[in-house]
Amino acid sequence: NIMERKQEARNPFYRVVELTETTEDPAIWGKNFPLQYDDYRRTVDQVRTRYGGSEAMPRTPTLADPRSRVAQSKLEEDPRLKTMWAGYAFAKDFREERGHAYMLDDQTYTERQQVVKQPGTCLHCHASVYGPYRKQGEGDLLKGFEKMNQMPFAEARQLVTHPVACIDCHDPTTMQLRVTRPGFIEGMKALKAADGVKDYDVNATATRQEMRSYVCGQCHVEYYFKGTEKRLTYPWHKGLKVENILAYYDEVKGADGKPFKDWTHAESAAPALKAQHPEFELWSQGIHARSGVACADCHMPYKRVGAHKISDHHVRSPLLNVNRACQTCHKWPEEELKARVETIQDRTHRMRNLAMNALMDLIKDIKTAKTAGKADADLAPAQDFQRKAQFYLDFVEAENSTGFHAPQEAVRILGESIDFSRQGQVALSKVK
Amino acid sequence: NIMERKQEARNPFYRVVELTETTEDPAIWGKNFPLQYDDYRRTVDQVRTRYGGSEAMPRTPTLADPRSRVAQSKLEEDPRLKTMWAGYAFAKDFREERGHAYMLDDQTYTERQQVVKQPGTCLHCHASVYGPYRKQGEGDLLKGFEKMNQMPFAEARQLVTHPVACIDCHDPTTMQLRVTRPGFIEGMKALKAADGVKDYDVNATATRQEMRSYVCGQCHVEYYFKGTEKRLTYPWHKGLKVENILAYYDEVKGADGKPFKDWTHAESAAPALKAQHPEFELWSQGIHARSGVACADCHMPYKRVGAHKISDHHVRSPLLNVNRACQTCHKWPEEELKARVETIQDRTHRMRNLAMNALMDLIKDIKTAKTAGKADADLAPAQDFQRKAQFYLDFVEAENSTGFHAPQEAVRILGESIDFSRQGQVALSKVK
Amino acid sequence: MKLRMVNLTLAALVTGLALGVGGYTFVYAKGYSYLVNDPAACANCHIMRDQFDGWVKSSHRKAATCNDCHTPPGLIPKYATKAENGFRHSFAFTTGRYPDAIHITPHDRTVTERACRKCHTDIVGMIDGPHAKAKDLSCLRCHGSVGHP
Ligand code: HEC
Ligand code: HEC
Ligand code: HEC
Ligand code: HEC
Ligand code: HEC
Ligand code: HEC
Ligand code: HEC
Ligand code: HEC
Ligand code: HEC
Ligand code: HEC
Ligand code: HEC
Ligand code: HEC
Ligand code: HEC
Ligand code: HEC
Ligand SMILES: [Ca+2]
Ligand SMILES: [Ca+2]
Repeated sequence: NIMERKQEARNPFYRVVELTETTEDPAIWGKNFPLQYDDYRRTVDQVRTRYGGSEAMPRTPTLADPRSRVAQSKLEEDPRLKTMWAGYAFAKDFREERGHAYMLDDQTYTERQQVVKQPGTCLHCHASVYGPYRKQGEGDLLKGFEKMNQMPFAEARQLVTHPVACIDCHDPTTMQLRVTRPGFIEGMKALKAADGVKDYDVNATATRQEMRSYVCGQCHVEYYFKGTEKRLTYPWHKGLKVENILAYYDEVKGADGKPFKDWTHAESAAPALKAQHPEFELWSQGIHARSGVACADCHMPYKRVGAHKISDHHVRSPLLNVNRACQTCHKWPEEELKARVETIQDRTHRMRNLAMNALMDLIKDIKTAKTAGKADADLAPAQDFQRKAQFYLDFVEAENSTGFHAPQEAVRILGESIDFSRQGQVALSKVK
Repeated sequence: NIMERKQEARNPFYRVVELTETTEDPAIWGKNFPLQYDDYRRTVDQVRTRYGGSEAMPRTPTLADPRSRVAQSKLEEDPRLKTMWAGYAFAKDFREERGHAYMLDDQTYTERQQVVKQPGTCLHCHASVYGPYRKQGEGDLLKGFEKMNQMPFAEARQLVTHPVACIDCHDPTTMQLRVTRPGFIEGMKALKAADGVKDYDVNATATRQEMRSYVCGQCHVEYYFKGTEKRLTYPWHKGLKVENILAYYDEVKGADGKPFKDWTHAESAAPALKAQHPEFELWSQGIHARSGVACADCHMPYKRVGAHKISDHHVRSPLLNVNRACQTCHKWPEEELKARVETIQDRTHRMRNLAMNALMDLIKDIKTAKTAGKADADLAPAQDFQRKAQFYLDFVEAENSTGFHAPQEAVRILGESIDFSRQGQVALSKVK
Repeated sequence: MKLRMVNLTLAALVTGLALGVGGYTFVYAKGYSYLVNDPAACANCHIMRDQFDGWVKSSHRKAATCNDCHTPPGLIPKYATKAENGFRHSFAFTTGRYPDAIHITPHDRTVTERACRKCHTDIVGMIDGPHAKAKDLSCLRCHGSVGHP
């Protein structure tokens, strides 16, 4: 038995099949790397933590939506979200995110799809698009990306088969990590350009350790669809902090020549923005990023399987895996580590609630003023405060670590959100 | 030289003189412990860090105030402080704190003394009072404390000679740490009682590691003078968090039967509170306290002198001593560690400024409403918001680590302060 | 390269002896501890005490001595490193000119990293193996405290 293990160890991987740039199906990759594949498939598990993980809610499958389990609805947990997003698809359906296995289905069947016609761009982060992009672009990734962005979602949806797969993060011949997503490649180029670095090429330049975060940053980021080509764009041209991103949106103009907006708020007519899962951005402001700790260190920690030491491809909440995710670096007991995370999260959650209350008050006041027939020009300052307040609040709300990725920064952002909301109310009160 | 060190190491202390409960003068203790004494005397040094340390400002000595150097004035650095404290002695003179060597002089000569008649209580934290308390109490520490509290400051001042001295932290025969301050002894008793622990006796119960913080917690804490006896009281009866302390002040009544207040704000008539150096309280909410890291670990780190390893009695900003203060636990380069602290402090300082602006706006609005002749009852809610907002803000402003002792908590408190100030404005705007 | 280092360190050692500073320490303070394999020998210098105490309680107590992690394999490099460190540390020890919180030098860090990789070849193969061209992941980033906390 030991003999066998030593054998295994020396030659840990058997190249059973040849993997190429056209091998999309993870099951085939799994023939060479069965341990990683087994874990990869376990992302179907649903376990809840205090603020993360996810809960499996049974539902009756329909023709339109064949899912028999979904994650809990965040809108039901906190109906104030509906007011924040009034008039936008998110007010219709917004759920706790769950494992990678569900990404394609959850996107296809979310009720948000029934409210708005979405472009093919969406698939960039919910499917294994590397193959399809190359195919559509006849070997040119970027061309395929541009082409699929402009298709209607339903059409583009036909071209993809798998949720994120091995090929999206790995080079099939060397197994090295790589970035396959144009959104991230261009986003990093813009970010580095702001720092004076020209023509940054992430795949050529990034270190292995950086790559252990960048492969996640391909999707776990704030984004918008630029122009009529619906080009997926990461708004990092001025930096990764919330104020840099807002400044960017204020600067780029929408079709109406005014600062870019995602939608017009249904109750207040404010030119609103929606923030989405800025995990990469918030993490970059935290002490772990500063200490060189990558996403994969916590979400895909090493584990022993027999004589093998592999990266846990069961990507999930580290709180379900504290021993491997945290305890190599932090020698505190598991319960203590959990309590530390929860202390941080409780504080963030408290502030998020205060910021949410402040925003509700502002929206109500604008609505009242509007009903009372105040002039648009008089409402404008308050509406701009709402835009800011809710983008800041959403930046933490939509970020999925409940503040853990950068505890002080998260609460700083929420504090500023409160200031914006309340200042909006004050501005309005000074209108005669 | 090595010979000497091996010798030293074997017999570290020479008992040159006998130390007893009546040996007050640190110079005498210094005969037995010259290394500690040498460092102790270096607390006269004044070096500035970005937010801490202190700067030596020359001044012309006068008869009334013979100091030839003082620390920089915080009121001049930020005149908004004068508005926050309008009508209170702090608006007259408030300076950056400096080394222990100055504590007695700075208290004696602060211009705050010219504005208000202070009680002897003040000396509890600015002088070596252990001897004087016992003397006045004829051997009974508590009696002496009670007696000196009720004297006028000038009278009590005659009874003390030294700033904090060896005897205030050490047992003269065993050199063990001990708490000599009734304020802390009673404060801890109240705090533990809230947790269901009866008759907690800090000197009998605390561990050595706890003592390495408690000796500092004797003075670096929020306090008030209770009742006509001017009994020094640490407001920990409901816990150490800012909301617990505010709840305590709201509950205890002043002479007028209303919630306790330090003074009535000169511009707004709000029943205001002043927070003072809650280092111990804020630290207790941070990750370092949670990890068992004591004040002395950072502010009196071990240092080598020859073969001896001694505690650095030159108590000061750890940023002036990063190698010993931080690098035992954190293997980052010195510049990186400083940058980490400053990132935390910059964020705190930014939020402090936003909170300060919000408070200024509220005070102005209340003033305007008062001038406009609004009824007292209409002003009351806004005044209560001011009380809260400014206590929260001051809790971080008066705390001397600029947020470092508990980064997320500090910013959380400031965020809530902003909410209070702005809500006060809104409340006022709804008054017809 | 390696030979040059040996020469340099030997030269330094000789100079040190000539000055009588390092040499004195080397004998009296048991600087020759560097030349033996017993961890207790390292602890002859009291400033090595913390590491020694930590090592005694560590997972590696039964697996590796100080030298296993802190000197490169092979006789010549091993003694070159020992001589170099021995001289530098003796000198530092005697003059007292070293920081209170001691830090491993960048060079010695790579020596240690290589030591991990040597004993744990199997695992290294799994961690670095399939990533043919990728740079190494630093073991110490996650396991910095295995020898002594
Ligand atoms: C130091 C460890 C650490 C690092 C590094 C880290 N995370 Fe996390 N992450 C956590 C913790 C802890 C949570 C909270 C989990 C919970 O609440 O159950 C979390 C939550 C999440 C969640 C939500 C998970 C859930 O269960 O709902 C996502 C998504 C996520 N992180 C992505 C990332 C990405 C992307 C990166 C890198 C840009 C990253 N994380 C870096 C520790 C880390
Ligand atoms: C830049 C990458 C990216 C793009 C583009 C993107 N998503 Fe997502 N999506 C994510 C990530 C990461 C998550 C998981 C984190 C979360 O839910 O906050 C997610 C989660 C979801 C979920 C599950 C949670 C929920 O919100 O109910 C749905 C549904 C979803 N996306 C739909 C869409 C739709 C529809 C589009 C196109 C309009 C889209 N996504 C475009 C990255 C993206
Ligand atoms: C191709 C896009 C993409 C990439 C690349 C990606 N993710 Fe995700 N991730 C998603 C989407 C979409 C979801 C939400 C799926 C859903 O709710 O249906 C998600 C969900 C998660 C969750 C939530 C699991 C839960 O139980 O709540 C975690 C944690 C996570 N991702 C971490 C990572 C990490 C770490 C990496 C990199 C190693 C990574 N992701 C790479 C798109 C991506
Ligand atoms: C990103 C963090 C990380 C890095 C880098 C890392 N390891 Fe590990 N290592 C771990 C974790 C986590 C475990 C525990 C796995 C488990 O218990 O399932 C582990 C386990 C081990 C084990 C013990 C396996 C057993 O028998 O239980 C050894 C030996 C080891 N690592 C050696 C190394 C070496 C050598 C390197 C450098 C080449 C290295 N590690 C790099 C995180 C890391
Ligand atoms: C979301 C990104 C992502 C996906 C999808 C992904 N991996 Fe990985 N994989 C990683 C990361 C991150 C590492 C760690 C690489 C490193 O340390 O440089 C890794 C490492 C590996 C390794 C090297 C050994 C180890 O375990 O560390 C193998 C083999 C591997 N993955 C196989 C697969 C297979 C097979 C699939 C599909 C079933 C897959 N991966 C899907 C991110 C991913
Ligand atoms: C690869 C190493 C590594 C891993 C893995 C890691 N951490 Fe950390 N953690 C650090 C470093 C480095 C710091 C910064 C403090 C320092 O320098 O010691 C830190 C700081 C912290 C802090 C204090 C920061 C604060 O804001 O209060 C907490 C709490 C923490 N980590 C929890 C966790 C948890 C929980 C996990 C697992 C989900 C985890 N860490 C995983 C290295 C790591
Ligand atoms: C983990 C290290 C650490 C611990 C523990 C710690 N402090 Fe500090 N303290 C700092 C740092 C860093 C600063 C910021 C110094 C600066 O800005 O120059 C600071 C600032 C201070 C200051 C202001 C110093 C100045 O230079 O103006 C005081 C007073 C103080 N701390 C007292 C305490 C007390 C009392 C405790 C225990 C209740 C404590 N500290 C615990 C690190 C620590
Ligand atoms: C509970 C302990 C305590 C009491 C009682 C106390 N002080 Fe202090 N005092 C401190 C500490 C600790 C500092 C240093 C921290 C700071 O300045 O925030 C300080 C600093 C000062 C300073 C220098 C900084 C400044 O504010 O200009 C003056 C002056 C001062 N105190 C005056 C007084 C006076 C007058 C009284 C009585 C009304 C008094 N103190 C009562 C603990 C106390
Ligand atoms: C008897 C009361 C008392 C005790 C006990 C005490 N302090 Fe102080 N501390 C003060 C006062 C008062 C000042 C301000 C002196 C001034 O500004 O004149 C001060 C100032 C400081 C400063 C600021 C130095 C600077 O350069 O700005 C630090 C740091 C500090 N104390 C830390 C500590 C630590 C750590 C302990 C415990 C080991 C401690 N103190 C114990 C009363 C005390
Ligand atoms: C503000 C509190 C404070 C004052 C004042 C103070 N000490 Fe200390 N002293 C400490 C602390 C904290 C320690 C560490 C004790 C421990 O770890 O148990 C210490 C330790 C010592 C030790 C033990 C050896 C060492 O250095 O760790 C000696 C001896 C000592 N002090 C002498 C003195 C002398 C002499 C004076 C007066 C000149 C003095 N102390 C004033 C707080 C103080
Ligand atoms: C006796 C040990 C010890 C000392 C001394 C110490 N720390 Fe820490 N520090 C810790 C621990 C433990 C953590 C929590 C993270 C962990 O568990 O690794 C931490 C966390 C931190 C963090 C991350 C927390 C955050 O809020 O981002 C920073 C930054 C930090 N320390 C800086 C410092 C600085 C600067 C000093 C010196 C003034 C210092 N530390 C002194 C043990 C220490
Ligand atoms: C002659 C006294 C002495 C002996 C014996 C001693 N050391 Fe040291 N050691 C020192 C001193 C002094 C330093 C600090 C040098 C500095 O930081 O400049 C040090 C630093 C170190 C360092 C960190 C700095 C570096 O150069 O990387 C390592 C590693 C180390 N010693 C290992 C050992 C080992 C292994 C042994 C036993 C084989 C040992 N030491 C025996 C005095 C000694
Ligand atoms: C299993 C490997 C291992 C063993 C055995 C080991 N060390 Fe180390 N040592 C390390 C590593 C790794 C570091 C670097 C720690 C870091 O940078 O975080 C280190 C650092 C040091 C340092 C510098 C201090 C520091 O934290 O940077 C000294 C001194 C030292 N070791 C002495 C010793 C002595 C003496 C022994 C035997 C009693 C010993 N070591 C045994 C791995 C080991
Ligand atoms: C002389 C050979 C040798 C050297 C050098 C060595 N190890 Fe080990 N290591 C072992 C052996 C043997 C074990 C198994 C010990 C056991 O199970 O008790 C082990 C166990 C481990 C473990 C699992 C136990 C734990 O503490 O988590 C880790 C991780 C590890 N080594 C990492 C390292 C790293 C990192 C280094 C370099 C700093 C290193 N080793 C240097 C022989 C060595
Ligand atoms: Ca989730
Ligand atoms: Ca100061």
